[in-house]
Amino acid sequence: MSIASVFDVALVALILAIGASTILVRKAFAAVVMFVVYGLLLSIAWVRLHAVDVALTEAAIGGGMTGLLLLGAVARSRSVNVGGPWIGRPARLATCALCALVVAGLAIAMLHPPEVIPTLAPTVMESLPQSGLGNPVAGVLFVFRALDTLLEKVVLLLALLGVWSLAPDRAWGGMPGLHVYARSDPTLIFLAQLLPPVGIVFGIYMCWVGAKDPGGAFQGGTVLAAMWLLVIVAGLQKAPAIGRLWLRGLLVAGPVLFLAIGLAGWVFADAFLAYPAGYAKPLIVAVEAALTLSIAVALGMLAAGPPERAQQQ
Amino acid sequence: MNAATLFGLCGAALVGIGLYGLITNPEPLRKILAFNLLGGGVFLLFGVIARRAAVAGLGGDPVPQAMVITAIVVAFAATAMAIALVQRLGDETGRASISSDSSGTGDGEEKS
Amino acid sequence: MNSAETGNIGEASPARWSDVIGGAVIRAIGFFCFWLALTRGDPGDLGPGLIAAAAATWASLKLLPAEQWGFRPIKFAGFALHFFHQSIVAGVDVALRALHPRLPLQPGFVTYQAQLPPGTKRNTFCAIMSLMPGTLPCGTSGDGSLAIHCLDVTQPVVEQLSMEETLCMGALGSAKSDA
Amino acid sequence: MSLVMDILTICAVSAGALFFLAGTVGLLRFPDTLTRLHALTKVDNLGLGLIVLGLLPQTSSLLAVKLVIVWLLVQLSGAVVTQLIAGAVRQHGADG
Repeated sequence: MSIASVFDVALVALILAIGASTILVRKAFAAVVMFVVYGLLLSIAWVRLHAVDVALTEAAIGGGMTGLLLLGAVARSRSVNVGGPWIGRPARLATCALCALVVAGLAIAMLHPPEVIPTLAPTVMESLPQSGLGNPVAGVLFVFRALDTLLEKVVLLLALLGVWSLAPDRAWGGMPGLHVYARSDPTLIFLAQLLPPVGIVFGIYMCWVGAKDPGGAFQGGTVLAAMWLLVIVAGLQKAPAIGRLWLRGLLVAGPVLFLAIGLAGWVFADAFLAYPAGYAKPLIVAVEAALTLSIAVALGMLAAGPPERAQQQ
Repeated sequence: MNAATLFGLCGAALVGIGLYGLITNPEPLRKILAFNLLGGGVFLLFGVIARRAAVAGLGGDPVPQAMVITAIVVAFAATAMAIALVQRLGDETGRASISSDSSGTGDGEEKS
Repeated sequence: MNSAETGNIGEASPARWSDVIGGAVIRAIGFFCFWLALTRGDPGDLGPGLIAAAAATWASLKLLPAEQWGFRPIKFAGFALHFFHQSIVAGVDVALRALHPRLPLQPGFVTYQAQLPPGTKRNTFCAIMSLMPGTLPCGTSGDGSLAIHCLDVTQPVVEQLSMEETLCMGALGSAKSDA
Repeated sequence: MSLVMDILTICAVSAGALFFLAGTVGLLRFPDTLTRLHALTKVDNLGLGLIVLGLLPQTSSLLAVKLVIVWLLVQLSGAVVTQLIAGAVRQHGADG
């Protein structure tokens, strides 16, 4: 057994142990911490599967941002955490059997891959040079399956609309809570003063490099959102009221630009979301830049949660 | 057994673990957590499929990889929405779990 | 930019206007170098690097307005060397305690009256302290003194802290006048 | 020359790994949260520093800068996070 396979076996064992403890541990807070660790371990598994783009996304969104959301939820619901009754033993055994069946089915499917493995990779590599991009995943996201990517951003905005709609009527247009994190600690302020500029450079780098190497608008936007949240949580800046025009403008800027370029494709190229020959890369970079800002704001506001206080003035 | 198959089995097991948590734990927050765990397993299966479809010069088929990136983002959006719903439910009913004795939110409101 | 204008703004702001510009330029150069390291100096990547450095400098100035740090490069280099030496001593010390069969620990709190005023400089000092041997700042007490957790309270912790603070103040150029 | 560099790399990375091991032993053996934080900050930072130092001769100069930046960022996060945790423990006790 080579060192790499020893590492893989250890990694898988660790992922399964942490995943199981996420389910079994009693305290919700501990479960969320386990989940963040699970996300980070999973991103190492993605690197081992040679999918570095996915690894970055998993670490940033799956572990980091989802973990932040869940931690906030645990902190908010701590007072009403009653811990209802678990289901009885027969039902639990039946569930176990059901889960074992599902696992067995999936495992059989994994152990017996088809004779001829279907792949679109050669087709992607054939057409990629036309777009001027170097990263095949970015090529799929912005050229071959651009509609998916556009709709994904719309889903993000819809989720944000949904979260905002759950605010009580009196708080509509007001500021998100975030008070569960609020603690005026000099150490936190120190970090919030030093780290965000570095994070900004790194976020822009992630977005820019996505065209040729692993990275992209989403990973870069997540870094920017994290920096923004850090500044807000440290109390150096207030969370913006959701009624602010600039906020809403930034939120829709990315999808609107994407949509506009897509519609222009009907005029200048031959189809919706088609790029005119020779202009694909600059257009994609422009879309990615706008999307990075929109994603950063959307993620930040999603993590901040529904508005809780009415806007002052 | 090669590395891809190993991670494939890991993904399958994670789906099972997540499904178990989703069914057995009555707390909505823990259900959301279990659902995300299950999702991580499904994504890993996609990664294995992508890895097996690798061609020369690439580590894997970029199409499933791009789909997983989209899926992670959509899962995040759904999680954010679900957490907001659970919190509103908690604010309205004063309870943070869906136990078998309460049939709906109206029921909970009367008690609290 | 004429001199009258600079004079006016200089009076209003905490630091002199030329210092602010100088500080901003130094920070911008630093952020641009960070970009160069990330992109490995590829000429095609310079354009976005300028944007990134500008954005980072703007955020940096907004979050941490230029103070009079009176940064002294030679003393700072000396302090950095001292810091490396101390962190090795710290690591070895804690590692030996961890691996020692009898686990020789005398943990406890020590109160330390810092000379540095609350603010960025004191926070920098606390961050450095948390990487130094046996000391871990745990926040501020009611009277403004620092509560410091030590692995071994029998050691002369307060004397050592005071020495470190003097060195730190020298390196960061914190004269007594702005205390 | 490259042999000297390789020996330096091997020594530094092994020493770094050893310090990580000691830090983990400390994390498991030390009696309470605050003492465990000591094991994390001091020993693991030194371990990472030694590993970075060991890798420097094996890389190009710009990659070396990247490695040093990674180490500095970990130092910063280590210093800040331990202080935050320690402050929280002092205020609310280990359960909070």
